[in-house]
Amino acid sequence: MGDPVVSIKNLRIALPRGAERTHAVDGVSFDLTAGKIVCVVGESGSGKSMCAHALLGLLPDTVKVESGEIAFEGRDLLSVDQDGWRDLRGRRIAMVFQEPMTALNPLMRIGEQLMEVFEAHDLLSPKERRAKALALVREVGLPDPERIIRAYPHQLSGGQRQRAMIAMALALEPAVLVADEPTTALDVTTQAQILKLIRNLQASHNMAVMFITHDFGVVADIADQVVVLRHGKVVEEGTAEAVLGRPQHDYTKALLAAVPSFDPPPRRSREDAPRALEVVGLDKTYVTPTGWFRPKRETRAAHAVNFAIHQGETLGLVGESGSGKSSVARLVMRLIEADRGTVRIGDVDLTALDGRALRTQRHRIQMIFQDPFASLNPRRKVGRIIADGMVARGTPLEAALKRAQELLGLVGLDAGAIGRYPHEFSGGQRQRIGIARALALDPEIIVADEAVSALDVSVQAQVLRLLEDLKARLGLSMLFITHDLRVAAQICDRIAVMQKGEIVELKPTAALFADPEHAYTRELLAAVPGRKQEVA
Amino acid sequence: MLSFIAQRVVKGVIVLLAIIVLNFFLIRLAPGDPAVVMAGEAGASDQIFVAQLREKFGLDRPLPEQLLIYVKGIASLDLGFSFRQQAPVAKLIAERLPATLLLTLTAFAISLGLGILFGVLAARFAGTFLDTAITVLALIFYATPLFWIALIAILLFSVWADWLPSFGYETVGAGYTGLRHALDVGAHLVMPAATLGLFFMATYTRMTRASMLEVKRLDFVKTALAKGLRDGIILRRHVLRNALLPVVTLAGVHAGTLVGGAVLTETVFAWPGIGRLMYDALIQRDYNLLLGVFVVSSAMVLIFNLVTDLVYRLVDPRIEYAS
Amino acid sequence: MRQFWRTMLRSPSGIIGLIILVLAIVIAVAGPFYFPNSPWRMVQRPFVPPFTLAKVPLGTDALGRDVLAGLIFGARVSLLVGLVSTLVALVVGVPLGAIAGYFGGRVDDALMRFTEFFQTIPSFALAIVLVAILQPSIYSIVAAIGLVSWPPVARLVRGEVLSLRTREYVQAAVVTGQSNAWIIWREILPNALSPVIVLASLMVATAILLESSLSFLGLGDPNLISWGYMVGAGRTVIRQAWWITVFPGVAILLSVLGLNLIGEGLNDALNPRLSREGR
Amino acid sequence: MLKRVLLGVVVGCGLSAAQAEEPKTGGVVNAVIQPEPPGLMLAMVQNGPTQMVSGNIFEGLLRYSPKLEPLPGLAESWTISPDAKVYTFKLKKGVTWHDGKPFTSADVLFSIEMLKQTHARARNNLVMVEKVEAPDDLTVVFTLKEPFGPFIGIFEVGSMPMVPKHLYEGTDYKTNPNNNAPVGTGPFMFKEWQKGSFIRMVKNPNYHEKGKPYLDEVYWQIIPDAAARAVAFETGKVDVLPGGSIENFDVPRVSKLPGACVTGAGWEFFSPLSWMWLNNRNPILANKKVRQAIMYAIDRDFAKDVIWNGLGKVATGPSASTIKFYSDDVPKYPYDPAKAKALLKEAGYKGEKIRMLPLAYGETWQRWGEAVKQNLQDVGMTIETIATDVPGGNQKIMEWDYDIAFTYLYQYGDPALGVSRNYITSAIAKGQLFNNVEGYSNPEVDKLFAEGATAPTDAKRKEAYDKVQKILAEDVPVAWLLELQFPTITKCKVKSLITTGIGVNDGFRDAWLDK
Repeated sequence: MGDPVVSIKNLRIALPRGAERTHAVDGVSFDLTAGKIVCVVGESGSGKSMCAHALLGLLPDTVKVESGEIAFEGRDLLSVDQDGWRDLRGRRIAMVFQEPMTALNPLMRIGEQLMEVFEAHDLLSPKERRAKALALVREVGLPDPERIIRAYPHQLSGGQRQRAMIAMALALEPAVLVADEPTTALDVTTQAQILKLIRNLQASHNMAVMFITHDFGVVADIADQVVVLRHGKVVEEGTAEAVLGRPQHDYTKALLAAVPSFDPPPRRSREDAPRALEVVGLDKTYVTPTGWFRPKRETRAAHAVNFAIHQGETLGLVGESGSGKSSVARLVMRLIEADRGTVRIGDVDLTALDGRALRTQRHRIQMIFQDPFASLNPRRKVGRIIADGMVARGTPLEAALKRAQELLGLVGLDAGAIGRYPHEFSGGQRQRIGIARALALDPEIIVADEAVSALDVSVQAQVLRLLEDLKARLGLSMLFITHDLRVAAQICDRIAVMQKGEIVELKPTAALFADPEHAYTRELLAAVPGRKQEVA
Repeated sequence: MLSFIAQRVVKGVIVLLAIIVLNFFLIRLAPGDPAVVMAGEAGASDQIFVAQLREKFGLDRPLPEQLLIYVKGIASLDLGFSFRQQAPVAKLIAERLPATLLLTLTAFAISLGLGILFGVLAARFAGTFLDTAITVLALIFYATPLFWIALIAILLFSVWADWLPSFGYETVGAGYTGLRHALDVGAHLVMPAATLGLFFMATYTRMTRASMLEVKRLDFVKTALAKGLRDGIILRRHVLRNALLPVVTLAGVHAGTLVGGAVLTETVFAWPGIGRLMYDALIQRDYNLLLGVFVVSSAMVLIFNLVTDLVYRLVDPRIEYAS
Repeated sequence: MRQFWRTMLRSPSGIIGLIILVLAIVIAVAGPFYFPNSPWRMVQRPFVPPFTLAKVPLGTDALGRDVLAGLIFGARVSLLVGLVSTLVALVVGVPLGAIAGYFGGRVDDALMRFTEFFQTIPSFALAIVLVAILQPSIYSIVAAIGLVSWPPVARLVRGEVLSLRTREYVQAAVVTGQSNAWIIWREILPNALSPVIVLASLMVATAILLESSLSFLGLGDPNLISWGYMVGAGRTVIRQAWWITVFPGVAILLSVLGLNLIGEGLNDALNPRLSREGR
Repeated sequence: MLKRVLLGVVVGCGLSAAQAEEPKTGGVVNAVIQPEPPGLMLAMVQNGPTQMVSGNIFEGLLRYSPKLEPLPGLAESWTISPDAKVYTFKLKKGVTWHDGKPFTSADVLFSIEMLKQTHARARNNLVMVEKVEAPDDLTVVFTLKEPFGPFIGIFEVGSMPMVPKHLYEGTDYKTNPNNNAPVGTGPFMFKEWQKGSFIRMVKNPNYHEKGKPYLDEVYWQIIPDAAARAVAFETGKVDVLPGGSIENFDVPRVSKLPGACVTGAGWEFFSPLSWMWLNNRNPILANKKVRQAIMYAIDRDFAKDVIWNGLGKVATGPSASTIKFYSDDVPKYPYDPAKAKALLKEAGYKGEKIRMLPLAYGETWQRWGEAVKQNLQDVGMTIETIATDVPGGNQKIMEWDYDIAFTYLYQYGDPALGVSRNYITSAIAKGQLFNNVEGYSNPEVDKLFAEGATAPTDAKRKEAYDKVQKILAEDVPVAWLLELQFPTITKCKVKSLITTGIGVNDGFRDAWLDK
């Protein structure tokens, strides 16, 4: 290993008064080396982003570096002034952000934003800048470079935008690339491509890369070195093999253990049980009017979707964003109206009902939502949130609140929680409240829409366990929607793969993983990060 | 784009028709009619006289028939006849519209230009004395009644200092031509335009400042910083352009309402615009004229809204020509 | 709630605004007890300059009426008109916006056309016409101001509802079998309230300005003294007796300023995300 | 030099022989006109501003001195038959319209016919006329049905303007293009009207009085705001503020400005008298005691001194002191709140609500309404002010939907023209704005007014009018307020502006500018 390009020593960054803890980063030290990727891993709030921002002098005004040192090419970055930073940024140290949509100026063409990098450092003539921009666009593998540099960000897909961001970061061949969760917002297949791109570019340009992520799968795919952060402190550091294969610290071990295994556990077939939910021929097309004299824009969210869920069974619905899986969940819930098709619960045709009749049947199928922050009304107390549905069905409030307390116990929360507001709970706790709300109406079927996607991996594991447990105890059936094949492998009896509004493959989980038939299924499976070197 | 404009125009026409119908009946709800007014002024008012006037004005016909006649006229771009002023409404409005447009557009340009400038300064130097000064001043202008500013301005600049003329559109009878005339009109324009513009300037200042500070926090500004761009460029190219989008929207709404909202300014400064024409027409129950002013100023609002939307679309590539 | 007050009281503009508003309210409510006489009463010779007679500390107007008494009684009218007309605008705008935003589609289309229609007519002109038609009185003024100022409320509420409608907790309410009315009332509106409150505080300010402009044009309620009326009545003698115009003018300025400051304070307190770096 | 002497001779022959100064020719005068007139065709539009501007473009057969004696106008002489039924006018020779066509008796006959259709007051004035004839081009003979004392007073330009027959005969009067560029015989010709800004008139070089007018041009500036008008005068942008152009509160200040001259003259013909209609149909106001109480309750001296800045005079009864047959021998009503209270008590008034309609003519009238309201409240009456604009107020009065309403009316020099119409029973009719709106009816009064109008001699007329004034003052059918005075403020360099009883309305004929 050569000399470090960047050397962080004993970095302490103070948070403003009133924050959860006094220091965002407390005594962090690690090195970046040319040609190596260092993954900084940690759950949300671990201080990993602060480290990244400190490396570019982009810390918010409210936080202060208290002590420590960041050495880069012999200079202490912490004492660099504004002009010094301006010179370094983009030219020597570059950064790629998490959200490629918001990280690009929506009002400027991609080309302009690319050429700006040269302009910032007074390099090249405008004509050369354009040629260079084209070359860069080509290098990051974007199709039709001439079109791309004239395009606005919103005209590109998420992956394309991230490639453009990477092109921007590479423009001046920086010594260091800081990538702050660059693939978190992307689909798995896209993520796989971007990871590969970063890996390749880093090798060909011999860059030092600091890669921030919370996903151990990604770490397994890309890291040379790993730094594990927790509450602003380094708990473990070492080569990728060492940390992933022989974790020393308990925290690292716990984190790794929480990553769902890619091997589906054996499951009993439930195909002979009666059907709890049956979906036949669901169609849904969104039509966006575009004006008088042009064709309407149509988006097919669901096309001839058929499936059935047997009692006690969990059916997984997997696919990438835009595949229509969430639309199907909402169609099944009658949150949106289908163009065609029926949804049957037991012997009731839900699609034929309306108004009051529909409302009286709704309790039979309940939903758990994705975002633990958005799924609870911030202005209602937890007790009321759980009890509201029962009250709507005619249960007296007293009784409903009593039941709410029981349910809170059932999902592992303190019964006293009924008097508190959602913001007093953590993400995982809120998700439990959401589950309690769903259970309050004694449903037969639960639809879980990305119910664990927003949670940190350790919490994710707990919630998944809870779901599995409740399902078994209450004899529920479940439609489980997820983009994460690892999660699906752990919880689903059968999996339906969706692409562009259609189910392309539906099989028992083990069979699907072992023998994917459809090309798209194979692509999905191949893209799952960390698959090649399955973590412990 | 053409389809977009066509669509908007058709919608605008429908809105205008609705405005005509509503106002037609609304105005006639007011007690008294032009005959009553003129009878009062003539100093004699037996029933024959009033009846004659009503017949002359067509007020003796049933309301729906009157409406029909009016709408038919509008269809052939005829805004009707002002019996009160004995002239076609279109002519009366055409005489006044340029003055109003001159006043409002100048006020608009001043307020937008200075408002954005001050807003940018305040945002650029957020937290400094300059920021505080601009913010406080903007707040005060925002809170001061317009007519009050006008009164004080006349006192200060016309009466005491004698720098600026206090009323009118030009020096009557001076017979200036060419540049002299333009300068003369300009001198007359200063106070009314400034008075009218102050409130809006304050609004734009506040809005630009707030919007800039908000945009400043967005990710793409961080990207720009990470590229090593100079602050000036970041401010101009990335922050300002994005921050101006809501200002453009608001300005579009204002530009239209300015036309009809200049009543006070035009009254205090004797500016011969349609705001005053409207007020006079109202006081005299000059139905056709009042309706005409409403139609024209509403049309202005629609036109300005359309222009704003077009500008917006020009500035913001994300918006397509959808309805 | 405590958090709200803490933020509100931490922002200097909010404090100043609150002080001004509370002062104005105290004056409006308690003032008449100290001035049992009608503000229309001619108590002294006309045009007594301010600070010369202890009995009429702010001087007298063209008819010898006490300017201070006028200010105090005017506070009632101005504040009342401001508050009630804002309430009218909210009563019209909030349900319209909520219904348009919640049901969407054709309902939304129709209601928004209706709103646009009101926004197309220049609002001050419409207010003038409405007051003239209904004949000036406190009721017609409140109605007119309310009627011309609801469209922004409707648009704001619609926008909020439109985004809240897709929130997961609203969908949760749907799937647990709640009725539409219940969902709008319990789940959506409480969460759409903050921006509406901020807007409302600014609307009160605008309404006070509007009332004063109408009064200035002679379209005020002749039985009630208001600040705008005082400025309008005093403007012809502004050269001889500046105080008749200046004091009520300052009163308008201060209360509008106060309300704006409160609006800013509220904005800081209710939308903390936006304001943190603002100063 | 010679020219000046000649001019002096001409002027000397004319009206102003007594004038010490010698008029100078040339110059431009800026006057204020408020509000902007709706039109300038005097035969079609008769509101105050129109009369003021167009009185210099059009002319009538006669003019009237400040004492309301007839003066030659387009008629250079006139005779009245002994039975007071035939009036013969000799028209001036060599008078031409602004377009060069001669003015003849045919124009007079046509004008009378046209005015009967378009000019309500002229029509009323001409009711007594049996026929009008033109024996030759320069003679016009009016024959009356019976003697009508005030007849000689109806020929002023505003009351009976002469209209060019050749331009109006056979046309639709209301859309005649000449309405927008009126053609008269007067000293000034209409030149240009920029709506909302100014009206410009220029010297008529062929005016029939040689040497006049002296001024080259007159601009009538349109400035809608009273304060702005005062500022305009102050900053020298206008030279003439006709009566009512600025608020009364501002009159003392503006009058004292250097170079400002003030006169109350020029309103004698109109003699505006203000009063409050008291709706006699209202059960409370039907009681004479209540009406008298109102008279005692109102502090009219305060109104005069404070609201009208000392201008005008407290009215004693239905006639202004400036018109013919005015009598001072009537019951008086000094400010006496105690007496008012006593009267109200006697009348059994218990605080029932009375609605009051002020006049929507600007600040002064608004203030006056406020002061009167306070006066009435002070004696225990409950008053609610009804706010409305001019048309709304007119409508309410026309429909008798009011209790108390302010007004002021011109008296046109003679009780038979401007006074009797407000009190006689035959003038009660719904749908009219003036005349007997209060609904007062007294056969005695009717009889006396009839006598006054038709009695052959002035002495007989005076006798009748003395009596009727006494009765009315006792009955208080309406509450008289003040004889109004609208001072005309000019720059002192504008000379001889007001020479007749109709003031600025035909004033620029004689005016000149001292440079």
